[in-house]
Amino acid sequence: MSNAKLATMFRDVFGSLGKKPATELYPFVRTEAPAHLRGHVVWNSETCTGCGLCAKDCPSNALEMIVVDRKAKRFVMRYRLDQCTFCAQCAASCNQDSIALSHEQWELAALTRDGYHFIWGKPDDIAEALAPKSDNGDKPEA
Amino acid sequence: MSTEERIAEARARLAPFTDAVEEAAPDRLNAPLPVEQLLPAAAALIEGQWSYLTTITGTDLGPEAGEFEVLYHFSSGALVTTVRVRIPRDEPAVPSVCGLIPAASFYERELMEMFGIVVEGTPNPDRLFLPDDWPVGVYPLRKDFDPSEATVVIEKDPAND
Amino acid sequence: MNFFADVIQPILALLVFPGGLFVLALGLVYLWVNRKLVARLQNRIGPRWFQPVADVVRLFVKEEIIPEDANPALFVALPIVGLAGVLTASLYVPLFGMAAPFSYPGDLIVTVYLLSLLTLCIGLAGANSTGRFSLVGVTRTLTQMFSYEAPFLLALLSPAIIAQTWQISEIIAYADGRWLMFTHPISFVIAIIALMGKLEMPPFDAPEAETEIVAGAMTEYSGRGLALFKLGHGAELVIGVALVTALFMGGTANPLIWLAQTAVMLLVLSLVQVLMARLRIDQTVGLWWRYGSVLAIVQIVILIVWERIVA
Amino acid sequence: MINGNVKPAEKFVVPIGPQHPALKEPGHFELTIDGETVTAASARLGYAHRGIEKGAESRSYVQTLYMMERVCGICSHIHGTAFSLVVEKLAGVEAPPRAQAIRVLVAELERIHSHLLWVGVGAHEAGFDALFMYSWRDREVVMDILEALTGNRVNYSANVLGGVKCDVTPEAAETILKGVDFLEERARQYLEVVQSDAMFLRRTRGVGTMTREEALTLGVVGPTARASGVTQDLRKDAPYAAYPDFPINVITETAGDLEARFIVRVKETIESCRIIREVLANLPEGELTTRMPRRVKEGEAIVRLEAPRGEVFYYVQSDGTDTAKRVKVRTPTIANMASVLHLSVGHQLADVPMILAGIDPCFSCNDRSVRLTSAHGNDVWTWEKLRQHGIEAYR
Repeated sequence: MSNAKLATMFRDVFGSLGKKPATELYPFVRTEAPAHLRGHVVWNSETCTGCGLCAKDCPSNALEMIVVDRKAKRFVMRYRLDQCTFCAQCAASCNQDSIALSHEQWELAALTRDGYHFIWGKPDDIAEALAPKSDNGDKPEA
Repeated sequence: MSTEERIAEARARLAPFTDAVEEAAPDRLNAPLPVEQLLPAAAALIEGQWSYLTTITGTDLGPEAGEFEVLYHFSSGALVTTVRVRIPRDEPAVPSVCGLIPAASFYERELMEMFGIVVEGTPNPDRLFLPDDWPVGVYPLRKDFDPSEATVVIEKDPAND
Repeated sequence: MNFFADVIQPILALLVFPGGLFVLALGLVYLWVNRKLVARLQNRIGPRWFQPVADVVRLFVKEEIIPEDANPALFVALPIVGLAGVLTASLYVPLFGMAAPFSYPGDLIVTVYLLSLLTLCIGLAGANSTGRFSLVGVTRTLTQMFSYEAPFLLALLSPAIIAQTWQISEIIAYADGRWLMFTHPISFVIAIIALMGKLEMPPFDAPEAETEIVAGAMTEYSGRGLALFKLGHGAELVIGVALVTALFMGGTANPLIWLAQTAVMLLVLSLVQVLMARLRIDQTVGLWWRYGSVLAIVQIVILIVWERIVA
Repeated sequence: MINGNVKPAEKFVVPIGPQHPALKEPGHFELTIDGETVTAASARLGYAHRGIEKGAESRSYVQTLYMMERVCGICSHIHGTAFSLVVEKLAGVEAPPRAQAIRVLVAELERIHSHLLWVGVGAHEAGFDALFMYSWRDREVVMDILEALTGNRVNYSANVLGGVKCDVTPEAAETILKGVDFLEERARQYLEVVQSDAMFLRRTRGVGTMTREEALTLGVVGPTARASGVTQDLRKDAPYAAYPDFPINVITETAGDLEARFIVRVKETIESCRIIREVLANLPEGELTTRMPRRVKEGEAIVRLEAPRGEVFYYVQSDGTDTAKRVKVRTPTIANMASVLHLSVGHQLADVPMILAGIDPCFSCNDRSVRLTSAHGNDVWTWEKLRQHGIEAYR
């Protein structure tokens, strides 16, 4: 071992004594998430055309598009946060850019699943979509 | 050695066994062979460590076709030479290549448990991936695999407590 | 007969100060300092001050699981015996800058062997619990003990020879103000490194190498037994550091200086600990027998020759 | 199992895993030891088997892409890229040059991440925690870069079929370059450490030595093979994505021991830094995605990629629908696993975790059924019941 030396990391190690630890004090000190972070799904009902590609492509079946009335643009989106893998395929599949992933809502841990089930849409659309068997002829799409 | 030269070399090595070597892609050769010729062909391909066995892929052609196809992928540089062996579904067996390529043991174990193909003469026929209590005779990668057959039995083994 | 001096004082010394509770508490503090220093040297934040205390409390509260094949009495008794050994050793070592409460000719040898009692108990405990990892750990613990024990004793022998006594208090009286670490540098270095071996600190942590044998001999210990071993380990750290400090760093001092001395010592231990990769057990043994013992003997020979020439 | 009575005449078997501090992932090894020397070794895998190959037969290509990213937690990008490339090949579509360059960029960042992680794990197995802590501290830098670039720290999901999702803005390039400079400087420092630290060399030099002949016979891949002097790197042998435009230097060592494996990986980190700079300096302009048909025409395709751990092999058969007929994944770890069993024999027990770590094993890559354990004795779960349970639990 001709080139062997003892304590090759001395500079790093000794230097750290006077340095601030690299540990992030997460819950006490929050750093801002980068702008491209993939967090909670955000749906824009105004621009949505109800094509359902997002739900079709979702690898974890976290999204469900219920079309109440396509002509009147009455759509209901069901989102299961606990199934979502935050892959952003829905955003990539959407031709209208109606879906985005938030970089602000990412601290999503909770003790129960209660808050993880979202139904988005206008209140009467939701009521109609969730009513057992709509009678206006439109079948809810899976 | 360029890929063209490698293709010529692979054809030359496989010439004694088949002349049906086809170029499936610029960097890929297919060599359908009868099962008896698998071992000599593999030996010819790896001779002098010209290529190595990348993996063994089992495919189920379906109950209607009544056959499995086992693909042995040999890589040499950018070229992949696939030796394709078809075997009947009701009596699926291939000879082990472990005598030539010891590293094939894991691939053969996977083939055995996933497709139920008998690999004759493989050094270790134990299960590799599937749980110990996976039911015997249920092969998950077969096309007619019925998930309900795979009941999961959890036995309480006093020795393991 | 003075009742207080003859009865109460020894009992207090044994149970509260400087032995007993005080050593246990100080042991936990030193363990924390060690962990914190290691963490800071690795640019981490390290545990908060109460972490070792919390660990021990938690372990005491936990259910103790005794392996089926182990002898339950032995399983329970060994940690107690080991801890008792260490606490007894604390009575002969000057702690906190004060003279040791007990002293008699030859107490240095007794102290060193009382300290080894803990290692022996851990070894026996591991062998008793019959787990695979424990058994490998035991062979390693004992092998390591046989390798560092001789150099450690030889290293402590050099102050003893120069002071011409086996009694700690007398060696200290001789060492007072002389700082033997400068006149006996080889012994000092060997004593520190052997102490690390005794405490199973990296690079000598092969007996409890977590990536190989989980926790070595103590693998099967969970609740109270593990807590006692932990306490014993802390106390051993205090006593070992105090012993080396007293012998090589100018004898007894006032409590503040003693704290500073031991803190420096802990820093050195932590630095070495951080900078080294773990040695395999065969390498440990080789290191000690090939270099450690030989160097310690060389130091003693130098001392004796020096004595003869000076005398 | 652990508390068996051991009689002196019996073979003394030390089980490592499925839960063991040396393995951060589940795998089971049985080592027969004599004193401290290993005399036999066997392996049992599958504890993280998730049936991904079967799962791929019932999902659309788009959905499978994300499942493939989860073959491995550390090299998720390479699996995503491999699947995208193989499906693009089947469909006769080629992703635009900018997308290919970004794929390379993320792949090289991922390589730095993986190698730094491995240096830490390897050092930890040797009880050298300072190197472990520092290399993992520095790994945070590359993870932050990846998070800023792709949106997540581990499952980057940078790929879509036919391109990539994330773009590199000039400002982002600036940040990446700064981080890469820091990482290169650190990697050079680690190279110094793994080459010269006397205590660490005692644990790595001459340990787990694999000759070139053995390496070729055992069919090892990636840095493990390159440390034994096998010049094999698919980025050079069969360049994919944008590697034809950004040629790499293959790094090899001849010693074949653990030290060589450390050196190869750290040097590859430095090489990756160079490639990243080159990609950023010559990033082609243009679209990020191209149109990708949902149904892929009938056929089969093979793609081989160089993951941080070695060769990744993807074989996909399509039958003209939007679902694959057969997907075969061969990960580098399974190719290297045989070498661990071979090399362990004759070594000290203390060296086995290091030899195992030496190939950078990834068990989740390796195992690609569901098991539910119940504390109440025998319990039979049918798949239907299990599915029902899953549905209930996630309602």
